[in-house]
Parts: sequence; structure tokens; C-alpha cells
Amino acid sequence: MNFRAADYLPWLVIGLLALFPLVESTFYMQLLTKVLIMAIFAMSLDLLVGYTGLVSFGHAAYFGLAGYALALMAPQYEAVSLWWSLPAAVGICALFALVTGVLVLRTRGIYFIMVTLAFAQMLFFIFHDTKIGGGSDGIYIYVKPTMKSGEVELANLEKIEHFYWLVLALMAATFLLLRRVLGSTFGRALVGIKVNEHRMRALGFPVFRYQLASFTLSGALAGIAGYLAAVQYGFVNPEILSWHQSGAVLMIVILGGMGTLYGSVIGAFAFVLLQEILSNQAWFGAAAKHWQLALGIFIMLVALYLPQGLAGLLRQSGRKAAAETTDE
Amino acid sequence: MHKNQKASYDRREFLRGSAAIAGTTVAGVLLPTGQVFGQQAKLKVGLMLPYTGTYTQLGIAITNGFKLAVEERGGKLGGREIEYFTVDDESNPAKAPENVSKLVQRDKVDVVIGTVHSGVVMGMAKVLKESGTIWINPNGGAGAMTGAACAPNFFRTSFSNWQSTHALGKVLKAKGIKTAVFITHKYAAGEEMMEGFKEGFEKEGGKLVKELYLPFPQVEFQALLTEIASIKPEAVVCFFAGGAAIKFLKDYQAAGLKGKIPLFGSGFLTDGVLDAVGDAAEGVETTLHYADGLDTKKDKAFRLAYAKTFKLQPDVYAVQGYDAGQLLAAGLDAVKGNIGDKAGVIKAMEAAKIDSPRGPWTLSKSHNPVQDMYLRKVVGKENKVQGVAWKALADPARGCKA
Amino acid sequence: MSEAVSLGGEPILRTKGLTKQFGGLVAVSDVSLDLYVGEVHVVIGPNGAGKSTLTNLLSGDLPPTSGEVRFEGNDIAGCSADHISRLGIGRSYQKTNIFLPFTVFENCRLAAQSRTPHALRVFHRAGGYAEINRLAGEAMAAAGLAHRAERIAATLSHGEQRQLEIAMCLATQPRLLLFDEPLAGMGPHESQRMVELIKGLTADHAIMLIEHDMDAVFALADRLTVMVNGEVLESGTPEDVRSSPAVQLAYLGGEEILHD
Amino acid sequence: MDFAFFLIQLLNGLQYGLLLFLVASGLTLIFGIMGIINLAHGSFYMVGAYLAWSLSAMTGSLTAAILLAIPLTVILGMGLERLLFRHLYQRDHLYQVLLTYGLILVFEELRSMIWGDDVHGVAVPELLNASIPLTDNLSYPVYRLAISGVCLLLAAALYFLIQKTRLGMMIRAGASNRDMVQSLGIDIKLIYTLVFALGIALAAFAGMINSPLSSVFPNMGSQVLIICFVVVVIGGIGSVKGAMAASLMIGLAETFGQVLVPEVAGTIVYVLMAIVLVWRPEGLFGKG
Repeated sequence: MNFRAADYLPWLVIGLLALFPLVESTFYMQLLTKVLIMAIFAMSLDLLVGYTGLVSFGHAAYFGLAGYALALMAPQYEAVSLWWSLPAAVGICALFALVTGVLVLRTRGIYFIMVTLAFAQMLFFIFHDTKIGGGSDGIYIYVKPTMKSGEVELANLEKIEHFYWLVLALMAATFLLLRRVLGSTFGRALVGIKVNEHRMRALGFPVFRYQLASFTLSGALAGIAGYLAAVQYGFVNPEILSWHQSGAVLMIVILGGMGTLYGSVIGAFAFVLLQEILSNQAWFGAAAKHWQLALGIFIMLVALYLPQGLAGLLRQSGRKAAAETTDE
Repeated sequence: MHKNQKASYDRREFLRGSAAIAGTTVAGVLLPTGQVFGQQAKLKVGLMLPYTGTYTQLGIAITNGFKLAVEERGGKLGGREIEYFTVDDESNPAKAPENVSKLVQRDKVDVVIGTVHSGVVMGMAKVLKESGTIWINPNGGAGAMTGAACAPNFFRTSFSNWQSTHALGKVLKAKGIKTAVFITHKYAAGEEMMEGFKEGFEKEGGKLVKELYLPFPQVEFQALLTEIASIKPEAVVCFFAGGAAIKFLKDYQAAGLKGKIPLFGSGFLTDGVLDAVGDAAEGVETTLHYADGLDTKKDKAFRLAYAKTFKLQPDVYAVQGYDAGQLLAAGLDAVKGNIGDKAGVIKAMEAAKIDSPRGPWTLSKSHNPVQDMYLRKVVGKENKVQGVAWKALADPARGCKA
Repeated sequence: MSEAVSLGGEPILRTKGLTKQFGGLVAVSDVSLDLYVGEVHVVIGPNGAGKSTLTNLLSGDLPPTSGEVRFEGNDIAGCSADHISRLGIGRSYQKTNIFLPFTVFENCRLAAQSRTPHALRVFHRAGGYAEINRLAGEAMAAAGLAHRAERIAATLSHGEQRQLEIAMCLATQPRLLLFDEPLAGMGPHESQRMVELIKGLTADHAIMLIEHDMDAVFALADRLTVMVNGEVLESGTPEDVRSSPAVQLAYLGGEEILHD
Repeated sequence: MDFAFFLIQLLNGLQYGLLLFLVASGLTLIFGIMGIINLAHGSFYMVGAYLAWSLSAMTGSLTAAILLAIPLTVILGMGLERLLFRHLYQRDHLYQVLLTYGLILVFEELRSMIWGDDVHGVAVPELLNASIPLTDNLSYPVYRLAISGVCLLLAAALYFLIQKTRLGMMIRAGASNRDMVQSLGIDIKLIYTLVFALGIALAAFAGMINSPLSSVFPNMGSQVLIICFVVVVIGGIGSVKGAMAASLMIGLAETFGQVLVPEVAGTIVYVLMAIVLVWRPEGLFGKG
């Protein structure tokens, strides 16, 4: 079997995506930007769900927190520098994940799912009910962050193609970072914990510390996505840390195929584009009004019949093809 | 633009055309089909309104009102036929920038009409300020749109939140009421309505003894009603709309407060909910820029035409949508349909005097209606007009520098 | 840590008055025993005698209610399982406890990694540590699984899976091994192989073994402890135990456990 | 706040708590006995409310509507269990979360197609449409008291069902050891179907009797859902007793929170939940 091609595939995809602004107009570039941001978000969750065996149902908390961090750090009508605001937002998320992680990691199974949800809801209501972040109305980020080196502007994020490239670069970086991390002894230990936590403990691994590290890293990466999402539309409101958002990203991870990383990217494409297509009145006319019905049924079908997600489907067909060639 | 890209764009545009037709069928109007590629290009109007969710009926009423105004002009504005592009905003502020981008960037509309939800309005403001597209807001009363965030291309044909409660101060004073409690949901619209009332009431020497807030969209009022009973104010003033309004009116009655402490509110409290609340709203007094039984010639004609076309009774939202059409017509007529002359359109719209079913109104410097606020009282299933509470009330437009 | 601990010297592990209660039930009651390097100490007793609970107390899977556990002189009672493992105590479970979806090598590699974690070197490939790979390889070889290195653990036979669990223990370089019924569910041939394997480990490990298979017990035991109802009934050399009247009366006499 | 009003607020809190209990009890049963996370639980609450509204509009009586609607929801529950949930018992919780998340969307859209997106009021039954004066300007609706009474009755009935009946014994056994129950020749599948239908019917029934108070509106289910999860987790998964304690706790916390510290009222219950879980990760009455 020749799987060398698989090593180059990510680079090929990233390269093709980088060329996209040369051929397409603004709207679809924005849509693709959204897909890439969701891909980062989903990969961060995949680290927890697919590799550490922790099903978080409150991952939007970190996504939203980074968005709010940017909105609150940015003076209303002045640009902030990306160089410090992005690390600061991500740092805040990491810190929050570290603190909540210490608490939520005391629980397991259903309780873990519910407790992560509870912490996200807590944050939701803090932003929803108090004036800190503009209450339920949210706040606007009127000016996008700057990327300057000295006096030289490296990229102008007001231009959507520049922003698109930034997001693409960060998506690629997240992918490569996670691939590296998961291939390390740390990553192997995480998977070991997912497969058999008890054994890991008996082998002498401080399981809690590994889980906490994974939880923190995951929160930080979700922060990158949240920061970018806030920049893209220049607006944050409590909706971005609602449980619907947590549900959506979980859906992306599973749809794509958890525990594969690239599955999260596939899932983000499928999910965002599916939403876009189903709600397109040009294609579905009046039925588009009820697009969520089709989405709901689709989600249920995935849960029932596609537990390995689209990545699993790909692998299966890949295996089939491989089997056929060896048969000949 | 590349050549092949142009071709694909045209196909999309064509698809959009059929979408618009499908959309209008839903709304109950049938536009003449065909002629997608006319001699003079059609004017592209983007409707960004809620077509699903709690505010669906409002979105439909506004759409109907707007289309009625266009139909009355032979289906044309400034001599140009109209092509509609619709986006359902789902009343979701988080999706607002994205949704409005669909109209502005993907569909390249000339004018944007929308929307109901104040939060979504602010999301639109963000994008439309950058694009400079002419925007007429037929409902959402967010003060900042014609305040701190105002822009030359922003217009509103409805009200500002501040306006809808400001006149109540005078009303209460006239009834000899000196203390009041204000209760609403905790969000910008609620707070702006509270501010509007407080300012008006205190100017008249009244005292707002307590502001009560409930997280949006909760509707468990019992604890706060008990609180009101223990404070014993001379009046209760509130802002709730839709489902929350129904629930509040019923709970207020059930708690025995109705008849003991008079209830006032912004007009949305009793608009479109009277069938559902039964007698719980009877006698409640509100202020709004529209009312039942205005009995003007314009209003009668409008109501008749609307009922005939859509087999529905019009409401304040239909009026606001209708006036959005009228305002746009005034702007386009002045430049003979040449939307490219944006400055000309804006100038004509600024100067327009709209002959509205609610009574004539003009625009303030910040492009918000300067209009009469009516005092209405619920009698049976109607918001009967009691008189004008404030003649030609203008929003203070705080923070607007444009 | 002292390497001087050896046969006849200080015990590597000593418990005093070790007790575990679950609510009102006393599972392990006032157990005192010593384990020495170079010795296989077998604990026998009927089901529910508290043998597995005792193992769990030693390995840190359960915290004791009272009593003392000294390992190489340090009190480890109530320490967490991972901490105790890192001190040098390895254990196997009654029910095979391995990483089923991983290869045999990866099972052992992970076990070896626990000694040299490199947790912070997240950019270095896990397979690239010669020391870890060597330990894993040696453990596989010692457990007789070198030829199975690339097999997925789930596809191994039951006996091989139990061997693998022992290999994983070895990869953590323990000085004390706790084996909870390593022969459970094995055929005669597999059992024989396991007995040989354990025998080979006695020289440089202290081993505590829980076992029902009496042939294996007498083939391996240097010291024998009989537990009944959570208490130690008798403890000593196999001969001493065999001749103990109390044991004969209560346990060995009428019951057929011995011939299980 | 003087003492009289303190007592009234206490009453408000308890009444709200009892209603929460009604919805949450079904959730905790399904959770605890079948090990299923049912995010769509709130949707059944909504379905109950809409059924109450549409059937009472048809029959002219809320009581008749409720009597008609209960069998419908039981059938719905049994049907869904057979068609969907049965496939998920052995699967990871993840897929349950996913399936029921999809189910929420489906229910919301079906509701929109069948009943539309309007807000509707439901009339209080004539017999209970009165108020008891408490102070010179405040009275307490009889209907609220009646609901509290019904909630208490149902709680007692549930307790009796689970602790004292043969079915309850089988349910408890099924919760602790599925295989054992099956080997005893008890049809565990049937028990699961019954428990699921019961849980669904409880949620729907809560929606029905609360419809005159809450009115009927789109997305009403998701508001209830999350708070019910908090109740279940604080109380301990599967514990009806715990659900009762947690419901009352939350009812009181929200009521007094709204009056005393309105700024953080929404956050209080979640802080409460965090505290409980740090102290007892398995909930107040959960089995560790």
C-alpha cells in the first residue's frame, strides 16, 4: 500500500485553499473563512473528544471568551495590534480552561458533559445579564486588529483576502501543531488515557495532569478560533458561547470523524456548507424556511449510522480500494 | 473581474430571481414573472427580516407593507422595476453581519430594508456603515442607529426606543401620578425605553422609585410582581412585546395588581397580542406612533388596500414597512431611478414629507421620524386612540455627529 | 533508593494493621505482612476473603481505612495509584487490563514511557526515544512476546494478553510486582508458560501473587499467606502453612479449594 | 422586604421549584435508569404545551385537552424509544447528545409547520380561575396553588411507583444491573420503553398544566431544558428525591436572586451547581 500521498495531501489542500482568493468573490471567501475558523474550533475540541476521551459540551465557552476578550481589549474606535491581542486572548482562554479544568476533571461521563455545559452556561449568563460585555445585545469591534512590523503593515485585515490568508495560516498552524503534539509522548499518553484511564494510572501516569494539560491546550486553541470569529464579523454577543454553539462544534467533530484532526476540517466544510445550501432559498424555495428540519434529520442519521464520521467513510472506501488492488 | 466568473455570476443572479418569486409567493403577493434581463436593470432591493422564529409575523407584515407601497406605484420606484432579494435574519444578532453581507456582497443589492430585532439592527449598522449601501430600517428601535452610530445612508421609518416611552411622563403627570416602577427585560431595548420614560417623567417632577429587570427572554414574573406589590407605586410602566407581553399582562391580572395599580407601557405591550390575552389588557394605556381608529383618510385607504391584498388586518409593523416603501420612492423619484446618485437620493429622502397612515411625518437630522405619539387605551380588541400624547416628538439623537 | 534490599534482609514492603472498611463491611482487617525481594509471596483464600482488596490497598487503587504500608521505608498508605507505581510497584489485574486497540509494542512503549515521560517535549516524536524503545523491547522479550510486537493487543489470545500485561508491568521497571490471579482463565499449557515466566522474575523482584491454582501456588510460593474473611489466618513457608492446624481445620481440610 | 413579603416570595420560589421538578423528574428517570442523555426533553415540554393549546381550542376545555394529550404523548414516547433511542443504549453518550440535538431541530421545525410561530395564550380552567388575596394589593392565583398540588401528588405517586411496586422494583434493578435483570427473565426492553414513555409524558404534562401560566411559544423547550439539566445534576442522576431537593433549591435561588441581586440572578444557579459538584461530584443524592 502506498500511503505516501497522504503525507502531502494536507499541504496540497492548504496550497489550493491559499489560491482561492484569486478566483472567487468576496462572499464565498467570507464563507470559506468561516469554515476555516470552525475547523480550528473543531480541531481544538477533537483534541479533547477524539484523543483524550473527554466529551465537553461547553466548548463554546472558550471560543466566546476569546471573542469577548478581544472586544473588551479593543478601544471602540481604534485598532489594537494583533501581536499582543491574539496571545492575550488565547492566554485568557488557557487560564480559564486551566481553572475550570481543575474543577470539571473531578467528574466523569455524563457528569463531565453536564458540568462543562454548566460552566459554559455560567459564562453565558455572566455576559448575558451583566453590563461587562454589553449584556444580551453584545458589543461591536469597529476596527479590525493591525499586523504591523515597526511601521510596515504586513497585512491589512480590513481586506477580506488578507484576513482569509491569516485564518488559513492559523488553521494550518493549528493542524500541524496538533499533529506534532499528538505524535509526541504527551499525545500518546492522552490516547492511552482515552483508551484505558485506569491502566494509565496503574502504569504511573499522573492522569489528571495530562488531562488538565490537554483541557488547557484545547481551550487555548478554541480561543484562537473565537478571536478570529470576533474579528471576522466585528461583533460578539452571548450567542457565541451558547450551548447551541457547543452543540454545533461537537456535531462538526463527529460528522467529520473524531480522533482524526483532518476529520474536523472535513466536518467544518460539510457542516457550514450544508447549512448554507439547505437555507438557500434559490434552490429550495419556500422549503428553505424549514432548513433546520433537514439539518436535524441529517444530524440524527449521522448519529445513528455514521459514528466514525466522514473520515471513517473515506478510510473505509480507501481500504476497499486497497483491498481490490491487492486482490488483482 | 474575470470573464468566466462573470458568467457564473449571472447564473447566480438568475437563480436569485426565481428565489424572489418564490419568496413573494410565501408573502402572498404575485409579481409578474419573466423579464429578468430587462432594458433598464432592475433595482435590487434586499429584504433582511425575520421569516422564522418569534418575529415571523412582524417580518411578513413589514414585507407586505413595503410591497403594497411599491404596488401602488405600479410595481416601480423611480421608474425602475424592483427585484427582491430576501434573507431570513432569524432575529439572531450573532448572524447579523453575515446575513447582511449576503445581501451586500453576494447579491449586490442597491438598498437594504430591515429589520425587527434591535440587536440585529446594530449588526447591520456595522456592515452597512462600511459598504455605504442605502438602508431603511422599518422597525428595530436601537437608539444608537440614529445616535452614536448614525450615518448618512441610515434611515429609519419606525421609532427609536426612547421615543416610544418618552411621552408617558406627560401622560402620568396629567393623571396626577407622582411615583412609578418600571419593569422590562434586561437588554438594550428595555433599558433605552426605561431611559426614555425616566427622562420624560422626571422632567415632569415624577419619581421613578425602582427599575426592575428580568433577564431576556425569561418570563417568570411572579417574584418581581410580588416586589411591585410590596413597593406600592402609584403606577407601573413596562416594556414587553410578543409572548412576554401576553404573559406579563396575564400575570399582572392574576396577581391582583390590575385595578389596584394602573399599568402603562410602550405601545408594543398591547399590539398584536389582544386576542391572546383576553380581558387582562382591558384599560391598559400605552403610547405609540400608531393606533386603531385614527380615522384619517390616508389610514382608511391604507387599511382597505392592505386587507384587500393580503386578507389580513394591517398593524403598526405593516405601516412601518409601507412607509419604508414610500420613503424610498421619494428618494428614487428625485433622481429618476438613478441609484448611482447616492447623494441625490439621500438628499431627497431627508427632505421628504411622508404621508403616512399614522399621520404625516418628516425625518430628523439623524434620519429618525419626527412624529406624533398617540395615547391609546385597550378597549375590547382594539388599541383605541385617546389623543396625541406628544406632538411631533423627535429623538434627541445623542452622540450622532454625522 | 537502596539496592541493598535482598533476601533475608529488610522487607521491601511491610504492612502493619492494614484495614479497609466499606461502610459496615470489613474487607481487609488488621493485615500485617512483609514482602522480600527474591521471594514469591502467594496469598490464597476463598472468594471474598479480601485478597484483591488487599492488592488494591498496596497498589493505591483504594485508600486504606487505617494501618500502615511501608515501601522501602516510606509510608505510602493513601498515596495515589500513579504515585505508587512511580515508586516502583507494578501490578496486574484479575481482569486483563491492557490497551486493546494498540499494538503489543505500543502497550509496552507507553508503559516504559511512564518512567521517562518527556511530557513537555511535545514536538518530539514519541517513537524517537531510544531508551524507551529499549525498555519496551526488553519487557516484550522477557515476557516472551517479542514475536508479537506489531500485533494489535485485541487480537492476541487470552494467555498472550495476560503475558502482555506482565510485560507492561516489567517495562515500568518495578521492584515489587503485584499479580492478581495471573493464571485466571488459562489452559494448562498457557499456565505452565506463565509459571515459568514468573519464576524467571523472582531473582530481582519481590512478587506478591494471588492465585487459586494450587499446582501453581506450590510451584511458585516461597511464602504463603491464607486469608479468610479479610483476616490473615496463617502466614509462613508453604510447609508451615500446610501443617497449620487452623488452616487444616478451616480451609485445607474439608474444602476442595486446594484441588481447584 | 418585610416578613409578609418574604413569605410570599418563599411561596413563589417553592411553586416555581415544584414545576421544575415535574419536568426534571422525567429527565432524571431516563438519565438514571436508561443512561440516556436526552437533550430533546425540553421539546416534549413544548409539544405538551402546544397540544394543550390546540386541543383546548378544539374541545373548549383544558382538562379535556390534557386527558386527550397524555395518551398521545405516551404513544409518541414509546414510538421514539422503539425507533431511535433503542439504538443508542450501548453507544457512547456522545451519540446520544448528537441524536437528541438533531431531534430538537426536528421538533422545532415540525412545530413551526404544524402550529406556526405565533405566541398563544391558554385559558385557565373556569373552576380554578380565581385569586386569594394575600395583602391589600397582592393576591395569589388559585391555579398556581393547584399546579403545586398536582406536582406534589405526582411526586408522591412517583415515589410510590418506584419504591413500592413490582414495576418499580424492576426499574431499580434495571438501573443497577441490566444483564442481571435480563437473566432473571424480566423484559428489560419493555421496561425501558415504559420508563422512556413515562419520562416523556411527565415533561409533556408539565408543559400542558403550565401552559396557562407560561403561554405557548416557539423555543419554549430550550429555556426549560438547561435548567432541568442543572436540577438533575445537582440532585444526582437518577434520583427522584434529589431532583425534588434540587428543584426547590433552584426555585428559591432564582426567586430570591431576582429580587435581591438582579445583576447576577442568571448566574446563581450555575454557581450553585459548580459548588455542589466540587463538593459532591455525583450530586446531592447520587450514587458515587
